[in-house]
Amino acid sequence: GKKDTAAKPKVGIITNCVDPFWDLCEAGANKAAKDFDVELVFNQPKSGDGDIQKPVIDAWVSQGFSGIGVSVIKPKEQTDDLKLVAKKSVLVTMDNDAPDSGRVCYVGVDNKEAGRAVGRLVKKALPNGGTVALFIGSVTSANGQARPAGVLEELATPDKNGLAGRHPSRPELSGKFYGNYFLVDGEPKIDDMVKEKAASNAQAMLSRLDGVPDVCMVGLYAYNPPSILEAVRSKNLVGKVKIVGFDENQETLKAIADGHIEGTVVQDPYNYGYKTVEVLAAEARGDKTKRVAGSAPYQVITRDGGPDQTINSLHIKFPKAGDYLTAMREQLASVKR
Amino acid sequence: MTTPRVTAAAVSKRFPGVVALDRVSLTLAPGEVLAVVGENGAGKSTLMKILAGVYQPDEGAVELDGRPVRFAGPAEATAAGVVLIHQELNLAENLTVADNLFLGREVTAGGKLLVLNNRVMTERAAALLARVGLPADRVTRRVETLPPGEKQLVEIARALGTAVRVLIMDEPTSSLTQRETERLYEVIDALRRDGVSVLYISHRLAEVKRCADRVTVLRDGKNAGELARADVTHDNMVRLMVGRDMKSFYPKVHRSGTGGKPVLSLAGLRYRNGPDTPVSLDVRAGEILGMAGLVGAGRTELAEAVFGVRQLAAGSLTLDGRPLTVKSPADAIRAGVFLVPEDRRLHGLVTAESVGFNLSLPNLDRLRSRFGLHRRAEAALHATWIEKLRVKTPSAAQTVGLLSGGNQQKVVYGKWLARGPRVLVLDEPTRGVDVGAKAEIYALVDELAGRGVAVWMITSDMEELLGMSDRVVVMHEGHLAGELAGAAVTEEAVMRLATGGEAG
Amino acid sequence: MMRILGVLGLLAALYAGLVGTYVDNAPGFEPASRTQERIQGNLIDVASIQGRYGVITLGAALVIITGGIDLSIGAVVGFSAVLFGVLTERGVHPFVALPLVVACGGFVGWVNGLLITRLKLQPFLVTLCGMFVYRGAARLLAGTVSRTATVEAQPDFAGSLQFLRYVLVGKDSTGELQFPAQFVVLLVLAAVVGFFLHRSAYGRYWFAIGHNELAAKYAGVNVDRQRAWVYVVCSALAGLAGVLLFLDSAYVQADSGGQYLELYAILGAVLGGCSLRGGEGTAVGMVLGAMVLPVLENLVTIRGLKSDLIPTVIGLTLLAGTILDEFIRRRQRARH
Amino acid sequence: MMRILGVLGLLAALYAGLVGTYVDNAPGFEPASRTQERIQGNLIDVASIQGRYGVITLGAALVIITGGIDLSIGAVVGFSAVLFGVLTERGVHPFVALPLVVACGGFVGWVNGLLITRLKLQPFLVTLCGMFVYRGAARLLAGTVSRTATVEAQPDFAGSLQFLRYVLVGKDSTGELQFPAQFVVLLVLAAVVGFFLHRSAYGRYWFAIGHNELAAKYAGVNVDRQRAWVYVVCSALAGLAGVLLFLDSAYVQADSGGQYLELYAILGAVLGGCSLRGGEGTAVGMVLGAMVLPVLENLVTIRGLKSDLIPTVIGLTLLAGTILDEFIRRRQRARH
Ligand SMILES: Nc1ncnc2c1ncn2[C@@H]1O[C@H](COP(=O)(O)OP(=O)(O)OP(=O)(O)O)[C@@H](O)[C@H]1O
Ligand SMILES: Nc1ncnc2c1ncn2[C@@H]1O[C@H](COP(=O)(O)OP(=O)(O)OP(=O)(O)O)[C@@H](O)[C@H]1O
Ligand SMILES: O[C@@H]1[C@@H](O)[C@H](O)OC[C@H]1O
Ligand SMILES: [Mg+2]
Ligand SMILES: [Mg+2]
Repeated sequence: GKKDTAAKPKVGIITNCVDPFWDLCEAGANKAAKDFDVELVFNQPKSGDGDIQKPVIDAWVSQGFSGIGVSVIKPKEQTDDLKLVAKKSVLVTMDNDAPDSGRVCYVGVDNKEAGRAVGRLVKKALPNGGTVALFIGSVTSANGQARPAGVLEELATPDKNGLAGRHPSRPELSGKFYGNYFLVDGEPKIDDMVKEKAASNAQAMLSRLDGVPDVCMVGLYAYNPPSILEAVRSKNLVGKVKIVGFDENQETLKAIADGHIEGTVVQDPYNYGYKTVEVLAAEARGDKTKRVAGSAPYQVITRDGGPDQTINSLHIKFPKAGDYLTAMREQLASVKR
Repeated sequence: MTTPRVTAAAVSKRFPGVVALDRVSLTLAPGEVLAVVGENGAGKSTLMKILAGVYQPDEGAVELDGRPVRFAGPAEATAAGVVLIHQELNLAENLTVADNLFLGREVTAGGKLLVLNNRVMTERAAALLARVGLPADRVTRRVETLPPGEKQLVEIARALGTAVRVLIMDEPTSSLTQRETERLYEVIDALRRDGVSVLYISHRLAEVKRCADRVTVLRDGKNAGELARADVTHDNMVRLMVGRDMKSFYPKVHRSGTGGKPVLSLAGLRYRNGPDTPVSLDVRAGEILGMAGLVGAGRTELAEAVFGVRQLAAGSLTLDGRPLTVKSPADAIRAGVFLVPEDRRLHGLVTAESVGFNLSLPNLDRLRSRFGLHRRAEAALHATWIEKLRVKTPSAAQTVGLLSGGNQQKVVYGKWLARGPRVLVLDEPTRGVDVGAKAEIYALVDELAGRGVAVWMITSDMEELLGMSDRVVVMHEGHLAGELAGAAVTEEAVMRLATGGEAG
Repeated sequence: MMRILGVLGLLAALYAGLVGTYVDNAPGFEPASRTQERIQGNLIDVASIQGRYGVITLGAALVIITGGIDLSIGAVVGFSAVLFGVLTERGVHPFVALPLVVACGGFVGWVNGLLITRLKLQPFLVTLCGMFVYRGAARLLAGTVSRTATVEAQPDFAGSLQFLRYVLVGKDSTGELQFPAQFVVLLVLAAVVGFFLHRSAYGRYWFAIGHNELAAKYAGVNVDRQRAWVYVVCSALAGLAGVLLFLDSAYVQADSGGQYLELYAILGAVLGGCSLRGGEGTAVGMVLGAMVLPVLENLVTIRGLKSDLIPTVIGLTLLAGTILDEFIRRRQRARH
Repeated sequence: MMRILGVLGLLAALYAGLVGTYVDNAPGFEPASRTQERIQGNLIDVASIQGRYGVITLGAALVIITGGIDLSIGAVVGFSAVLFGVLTERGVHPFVALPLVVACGGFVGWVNGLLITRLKLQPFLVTLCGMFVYRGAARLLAGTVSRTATVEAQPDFAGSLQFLRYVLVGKDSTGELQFPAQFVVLLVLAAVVGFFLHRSAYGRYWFAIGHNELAAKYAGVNVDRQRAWVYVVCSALAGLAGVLLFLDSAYVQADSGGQYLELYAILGAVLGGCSLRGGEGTAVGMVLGAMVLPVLENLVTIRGLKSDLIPTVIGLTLLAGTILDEFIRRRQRARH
């Protein structure tokens, strides 16, 4: 029999992978679904075939979902497909944008900008320059390209912007210079999102850099900073090797509070979820006022925090790791898994 | 004199640790049936495989119609008209009989696509099957659903379907009963008339006498002699094969012959997916109960049911007067009921493992020690049974699959004798076993029976049945057609019962 | 025959579930014709994916029939998609690149086949190494490829690419899926495979090799050559599937394009009645087997299952299907 | 014996390459003792990973010896790690949780075994479904788990967790890797497995089943029970490996913990001399086989290979090793 579900619009959110990051987002989205009275389906697809998202989105469209939120993986390439979605439903991009897709708005940070913030943390950790290693899951997705690019842009100086060379004190290491910083191997070390590989990558890097002073290891996907820290611990180098991270992994935040990681740049995924559903719910009822403009501000987390700043015309907060962790747990607890 | 069809001149073949053939020669005239006999491991199969291109000789030469040939593989030999029917079945059992008959030489519409012409093949298949006495309805059956004897006939029909000029049959009758064997003789006679040369290997010397124009004997990989048609007698063959005379082929030394109390009793037994007719019979202490029947009469299946391979559907088993529950071979073995299976490579042996491994396998529970297995006791077990059964093997570590058929069979006996049977079920007990080893096995079985072991011997070999049995039961289409004892056990009586006639 | 009943039952149940979900969830005000339209649209989407799965399933199944296995399928799909992208981006005309990529797939299969038949290496191992090698090769070629990148670099190719896309994938120039062309491709290929498997001598060879290699050899079948050929076909089909993936997708990433597809292909083949012991399988079964996973995945999506639940539900359903299949077979066997 | 020579050669080459890299790259001013120290530190890192791989390789190898296959290993590792985390977080003492998780692994194996032996389903299929199911089960239990989360929830357990961590993983309370305890665990388990495989009746049964299941049955071996047991052992070892993973890692993510490990375990078993046709394998070979991939991965990482090159190099090296192995075996066979 047919149900009279006309009253409750259906909306869907699809992410780009499975991750605790997205659990936070799901928590926010669920909250908003309750607040704004919509039926929500939240899908964290397992990565695999090129188009992991499309079949799900198509199915939702065919079911008449009134709005769909997508964490875009490859903006330019996905634009055409997303245009079709935007024609049949309301599209909001989040976490990664596809500006020309016909989406009503984008909820998320600018990954390049956020990468620059990471670069500034590196500079803070090694004010006089040093050796840097980048770790990331993949460099094929948009965020996987934007983040390292941001970091290196921030470190670079006009004369030393990717200048190939050998490590000053360890000539067997080749790499590239960005300002006063030497990037080992000249590229981020990739782990293909296999967490155990992330750990062994970090461990092997430490083994190669054994004895090198002023090292900073940078983890750009959520699981990278904890993996790096674990490796650093296993070599008894905590404090000696600096770590800078990305995203609000609980382990990362705890380690920052303990002073083992310098800091991380976070995106507030809870709000991604909340805001996206809020917009979709409003749109379903013809309300266009909830749309957001521009990209959201990232936040920079360190042990001691700091006053707000305006950077590149974004209002950036600098919370303390402990406070942020507490807030985050409350968000997670607000929704039972 | 005409050119011989086939000549093998001083052919040698060595395997790691074994000289299988040592300068063996042989000639075969057009239209001649030459039997090759010899003990297990004498090198018969190896020689045949060389003739048929499966192996290449290390030394020596092979000629076909006077021209030297060296086949790179069986396909080349077949193309030249030399076809080998292997000792072990080699069928693609997942395909139909027709598919197998034409495998590798399908009738196609021509061209590269090899589109099958099934109509023609079906017709020809039926004709081929008719030649070996198989009904036409077998054409579309999957081979795996056929009993072993029929599979063997399919192999033969397959060979007949080629443009064969030299047909080599390596123990073609080992799983055939007398009726099918007779049929095969007719086929051979027809081939002979058509000028086809036949090489025929058999351990059933009566058969050799029946159909060979000439006999060549191999011993230990060497030529041991040749017998012209007139000289082909049992004793002559045996003397050349084993190098001495052999008396008392079917011993009844240890048995009283009357049989004691029933040891194993089947009462109204039926098994799952078996015939509807229940079977009741007793196997008595100290006797050899022979069981006869045609191919597919259901003897093997009945034995498997008793051994726990097939689930019982009705009736009961009794061992020494006590009810016996058998759900798996392990249960049967625990009770002392052992089976020497019909197909030793499939059911009897782990052929890839060693002689010792196989001898130990059912006896491991007795070789257990606190630290794993009793190595010394195990070695002693191997030594004992290799010696007692005179298994021809370099050592207990030799891979069983590399032994000759007869020696493999002895290993199967060894693993059960080492355990001490209460009831020994023998399904085709001397299949592929040479005369010498047969005699040894018969003596062994006689001795066992003499010690009170109940022996149930299923056999398609009429000589063996008549020679060894104290009592004979005959199966026909799944039920017991009758029982014969004493003087009533004659070839005619057995055949009459086996084919559905009344006991005389 | 009976091997097909189980998978048919499973498919029937899944499709019934799918249609049922639509009907149950249809808003009260919606006319039945609209619901039907939506169901149809969804089924076309599913068929499209089934088509591509089916193409690789055919190849995997042939390999399985001869008693082999190919774990490199997914990597070859990814590699081929990337290769097609790179070639066209660098100016090779799509109509030339397509056969080239398929041939390249065939070459990969030939290497697999040689290693397996000549050096007598274990197929599992060879193709597992292949999985690393071809995945790596794709990465060396490019990070990502896409139609947009190709068209940007070679504006002339836009038309031909769109033509291929329409013919092989069924998408019009806006990217809208008009008809499940990939399923049509599958049906055509399945007919060809079915012809060779069931109507030509080659099929007999493959079945015989799978069940008893020695018997085939003694019957004069050139076992090595036949086995190598089957690997060639399998990888060539994976190559074609790579092109389909490229044409269908917004983009293909070298590090993950086609991931897991070997497992899905093997799964499809086995569900469709191939035995991993070799010697069993039918073309119809392969198509049906390949249809299962996409419709199952679609069903769980349509029902709005929590993503954490999805793997479990999929695993259990497949298992249930397998058990059902086994029971049907036993029934049938007992009856005979 | 000869089966081991190939993998030994491969390992020797890899280790030589590793040491060579360090020596070549040692800065001029560095004393030799320092270089040696660094090499040693790296070898310990590698051994630690080898240990965990080895544990699952043992299980995979036993299954392979009996002619089966287990694709669910990686999912069971992930599931077990998550289960251990969830249990301890909720107040189950680590000393209790450890055997519980291992038992749970064993139970999973028992289910696999039952489905395979009783319902006569194909192991590939059953364990592939299992891969979905157990991965999903982990996700349903929790998103992530970690020692820190457990200790936060159960401060009392800190000491016992640290004890386990030291004994099983070799990390002290600061997290420093003191010795490759996981490798020690592997050696102990390999000794046990080796005892059962080569010195007890069970091993004989497993080999017999792997070579010829029917012959084993006709010799009175309870084939079903033995096969089921082997699956139990395999999954129980995967359970243990899950606990090791938990203790060794910063945190474990339910969706991906242990990913691909089934392939690596099978690879290790096969490199170590197991044949996927069943009936072949040695405990020493399993350990050696499991050592290959970690040292190879370490070597390419240490040499600073471009990430895009790594999969290709790994695949080709493994292939080369396999070919080497095959040649050695042929030589040996010809010599006899
Ligand atoms: N592939 C092989 N590898 C090693 N040894 C072999 C091989 N094939 C045969 N042999 C050995 O060569 C010898 C001759 O074997 P062959 O099979 O020719 O004997 P046969 O006369 O056919 O015996 P049977 O009557 O038992 O069939 C035997 O000792 C056998 O063990
Ligand atoms: N006339 C027949 N045609 C086809 N199949 C038959 C026929 N008779 C019996 N069978 C099959 O053979 C099986 C019984 O064979 P079984 O092996 O038990 O007989 P057997 O008396 O031991 O004969 P064999 O000499 O072949 O071993 C039955 O399951 C049946 O399927
Ligand atoms: O896109 C997400 C990214 O922003 C975050 O860093 O990690 C999880 C990803 O899915
Ligand atoms: Mg022979
Ligand atoms: Mg029989």
